[in-house]
Amino acid sequence: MELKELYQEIILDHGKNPRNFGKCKDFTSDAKGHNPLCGDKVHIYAQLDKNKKILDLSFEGEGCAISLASASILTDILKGKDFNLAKAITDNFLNLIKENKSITLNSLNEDQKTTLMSLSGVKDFPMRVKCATMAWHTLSSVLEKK
Amino acid sequence: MELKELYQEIILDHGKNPRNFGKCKDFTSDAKGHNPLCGDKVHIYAQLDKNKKILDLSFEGEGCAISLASASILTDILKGKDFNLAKAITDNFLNLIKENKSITLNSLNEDQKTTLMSLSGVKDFPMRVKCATMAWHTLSSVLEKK
Amino acid sequence: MNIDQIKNNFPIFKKKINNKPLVYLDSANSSQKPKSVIDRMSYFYENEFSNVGRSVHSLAVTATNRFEETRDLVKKFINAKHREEIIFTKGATEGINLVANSFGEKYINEGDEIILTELEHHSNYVPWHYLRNKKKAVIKFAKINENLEIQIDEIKKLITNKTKIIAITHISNVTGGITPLKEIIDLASSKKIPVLVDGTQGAPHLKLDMQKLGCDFYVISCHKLYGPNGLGILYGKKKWLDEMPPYQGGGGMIDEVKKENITFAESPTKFEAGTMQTAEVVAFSESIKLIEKIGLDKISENENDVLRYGIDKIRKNNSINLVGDPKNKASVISFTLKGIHPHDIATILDDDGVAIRAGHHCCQILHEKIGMSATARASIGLYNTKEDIDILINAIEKCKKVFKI
Amino acid sequence: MNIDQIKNNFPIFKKKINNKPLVYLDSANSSQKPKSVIDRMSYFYENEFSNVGRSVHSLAVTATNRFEETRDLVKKFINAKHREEIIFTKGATEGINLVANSFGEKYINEGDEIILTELEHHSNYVPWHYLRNKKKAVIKFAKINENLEIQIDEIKKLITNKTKIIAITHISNVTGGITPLKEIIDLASSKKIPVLVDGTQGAPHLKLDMQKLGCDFYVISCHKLYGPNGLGILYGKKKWLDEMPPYQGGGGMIDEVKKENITFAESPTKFEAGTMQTAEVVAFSESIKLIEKIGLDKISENENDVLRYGIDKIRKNNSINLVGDPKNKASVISFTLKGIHPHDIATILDDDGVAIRAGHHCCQILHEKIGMSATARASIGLYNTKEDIDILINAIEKCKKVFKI
Ligand SMILES: Cc1ncc(COP(=O)(O)O)c(C=O)c1O
Ligand SMILES: Cc1ncc(COP(=O)(O)O)c(C=O)c1O
Repeated sequence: MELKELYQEIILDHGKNPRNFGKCKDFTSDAKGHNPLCGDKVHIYAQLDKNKKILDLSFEGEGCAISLASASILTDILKGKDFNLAKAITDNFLNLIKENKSITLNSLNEDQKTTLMSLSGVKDFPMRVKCATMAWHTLSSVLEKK
Repeated sequence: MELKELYQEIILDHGKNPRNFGKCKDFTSDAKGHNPLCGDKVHIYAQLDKNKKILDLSFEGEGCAISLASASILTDILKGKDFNLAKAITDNFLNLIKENKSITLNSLNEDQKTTLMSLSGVKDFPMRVKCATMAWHTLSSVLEKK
Repeated sequence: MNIDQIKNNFPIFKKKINNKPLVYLDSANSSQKPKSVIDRMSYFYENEFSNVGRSVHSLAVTATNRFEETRDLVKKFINAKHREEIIFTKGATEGINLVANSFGEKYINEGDEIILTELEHHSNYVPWHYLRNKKKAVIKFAKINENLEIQIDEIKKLITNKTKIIAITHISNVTGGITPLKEIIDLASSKKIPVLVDGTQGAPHLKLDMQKLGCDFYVISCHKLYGPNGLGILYGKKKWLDEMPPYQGGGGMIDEVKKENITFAESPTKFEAGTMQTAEVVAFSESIKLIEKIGLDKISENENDVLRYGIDKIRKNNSINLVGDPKNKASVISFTLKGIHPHDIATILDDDGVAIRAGHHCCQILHEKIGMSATARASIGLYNTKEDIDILINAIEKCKKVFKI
Repeated sequence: MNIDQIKNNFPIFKKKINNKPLVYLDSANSSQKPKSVIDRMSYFYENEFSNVGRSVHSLAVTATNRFEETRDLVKKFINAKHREEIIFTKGATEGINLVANSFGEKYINEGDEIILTELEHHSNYVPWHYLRNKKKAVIKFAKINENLEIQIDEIKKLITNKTKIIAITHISNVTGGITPLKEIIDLASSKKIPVLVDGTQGAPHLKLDMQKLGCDFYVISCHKLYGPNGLGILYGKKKWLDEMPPYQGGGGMIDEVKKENITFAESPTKFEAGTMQTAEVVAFSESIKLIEKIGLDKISENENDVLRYGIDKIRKNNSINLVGDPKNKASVISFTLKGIHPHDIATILDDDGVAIRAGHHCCQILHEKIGMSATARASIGLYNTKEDIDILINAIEKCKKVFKI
């Protein structure tokens, strides 16, 4: 369990300066996530078009560095993707964190992969796994609501 | 803990052939006792006169040898006594069983003392103390009701 | 299977009772605990203890994992479909209170009917009695036959379109009779009536499979399953638990708390208010492991051998009367002796180191029916042998001597 | 008093966390257990175990005696007037649920008012919320001041002739603030309003005297008092317990059970349904013995030393913000760091073996009021030293390094 694996530069950066924070304009679907045990909250907004594409994506929320960074990275990576791909990336990410499987998708560029992988340090901190996954579970609700 | 101290000849006799069993004629006061954990029951009937004397005394009930013998001995000994004496004997008996004090009353004859003392074997069987004392507690209620 | 080896796992059997080896025939009351369970609890407190689910430090992580792993073990042990169907309670009693309260609150209204049987333990009656009073509901008792068996026809007779739940024991703690559960549950399902099974006496002796059995609720007391005191399990079908309101309120079971209103977490968290008995839960995993190591089939095979041996001996003994004669039975022998009250029997047996229970066994309805205020009960656990039965019978003979009968 | 000696009684301190000695500052969540408690539980299961109050054999007698002796010990420990005023529960949460349910059932009706404070733990709010819904009662929250202190004037303001109970914490689990209980209870008594005290955080730090304090109900969690999990104590004045209906229904708490009706035993039996957590009760006697051996005055003297030392150090450290500043306080230091979320603090502290809690501590009303969704909390138990505080402060400094602040 290495602390610096958990709090990598990328995480700290996304935690302090979350991307896509706030309500995106003309959002068509949204959902909330909440971890009652610690109080972390996330609210994801998405503008979805009829061709099953995520036109815009943003979030509001409060919580630890991990949960903010996770939501920030999610919006950054999935904005502009279409549903099925977003779903596949989400599954891939959850498998990475929960089942320790490796990321297989080559739809992500190296930069995005590195960013996503920076969240994987959480694997060794079981009590923090929920912090990293909450936004992703919430995104699934957003897409299902559509 | 000697079994034969508990099941003395006198106890077995009173258990098998309880004296004063049934409702006594013209009873003026009665009370019930119940041990919900084991199901033992006793119902004591007394004919009391205005001069604070127990003219007649009887009981009904079901339970183990100890509880039947105890009720039987109680009615046998206290019938005809006046209230205060009955109360004193009851206290004496409860002190004997619960606090291991010795019987001091010389209002009882030797025979009665022996009979009463035969119940004292219960001291070494804590779970059976209630069997021996229930009738006596119930008698207190009968006398208080007057 | 070598019983002596199994018995060696239970430290209490090293103890002498009135200078005699302990013959423990009171497992239906509470079973003795194997060393692995006792040691697991100590180990937990000495090495892993922390409150569960609340903190993020290492001890809390370990404790939470151990706790939740046990939930998974229990799920497998009773073959539930979802881990969220497993709720830890204080005991079977709390489990039934939870259902009567929460299910009752939501689904039972004035005039609705609850079916119990005359064999039920007070734990499976008093909570429904509260509900009867609160909701003006009706309780109907299915009659048992002369062998003191539950009969499906008697239940069938009582079912109306107002029947909202059937609450029934798996094994009687007085007769040992095994309820024909599958048939009753199938009947009830066909009429869409949920069934709660009081499995307190069932779980220690019968292999459980919730998905096959198909009951809606099943309650267990871990202390009768060679586990710690103060712990029970409530199994409930997810579809009910999702809809039922919470029971006790407190920390850990909420979603969001405001001054005006409160929303709640999902099952099982919703039903586990306040700090749980973590050490007990963790240690219970060792009970399951022991049972699975020996095998429930082997356990019940041996118990049935001892039971049949005991029943045969008693039948041959004219002075002992068996209470109840169910065809299909497990573990329990209740009996009386003419002229000797069960309490006196228990005291005299104790003098020989034999521990049995005397009384109404929390089944007053049954005892009223059979016209006895008390019976004596010997009950068999995985550590009992035919020798125990021999000692029991000898001690019973001694009762007659003491009473000069 | 030599803390090292005391610490030696707690086996867990032999353990290393992430290769560092354990610095346990999470006792307000749950305290660690001394060896005497752990061993008492094992000894009980290995030598004395049987179900309590139900059988008449020797083991049952021993177990019942040990169980009831502990009730006497608790009575003395909190100076209750009668042993019947001591009820064993699953925890403080169950204690409050019991009172809200049973007292509420009988004495609280539509429009009646319940006074709580903004400092209450969810355990002392959710059960009253149920009652609010069930009975259409009203809950009023007494406002706390800027130091996050409960003030008697705010309570006074809320009292009307519809006030049926005041339920209030003894010590806040977030600020450590000690409630001016005596004044509040005297005020309430003068208006004949009963008071329930949530003593979960009070009992481990303050000497209790129920007769002097004069409250009507007082709840305790034994697991925060160096005792086993899954056990709590409800103290209630006899006059209430005699009148209140039972709570859970089951074995052991009845008087007579018939098909049409049920009558109940007296307190405490009436409130102890089903098989109790005997081993935990018996082992808890060792917690009391340890506390009395050291002396609660000495315990709190040392805890206060450590607390003051910690608060001073934190005040001198510009980057740490204290949460709440009650004049009269015990054991608890809640704090935040600018730019670092409490969860991250807890994780980083854990890397140095320091166990604290982060979150809303089951006090969402309070956290909403102060506009924070979470705080970090260090809480002090009888085994903590000033050295622990030094390690804590160093670890907090490390947080800033990890976050490059
Ligand atoms: C058939 C049955 N149901 C319920 C119970 C209650 O179990 P517990 O006391 O463990 O809650 C018992 C045990 O006494 C029992 O035998
Ligand atoms: C102030 C306060 N009240 C009530 C509780 C609930 O105690 P338990 O979870 O042991 O039932 C706690 C502990 O979390 C507490 O700190």
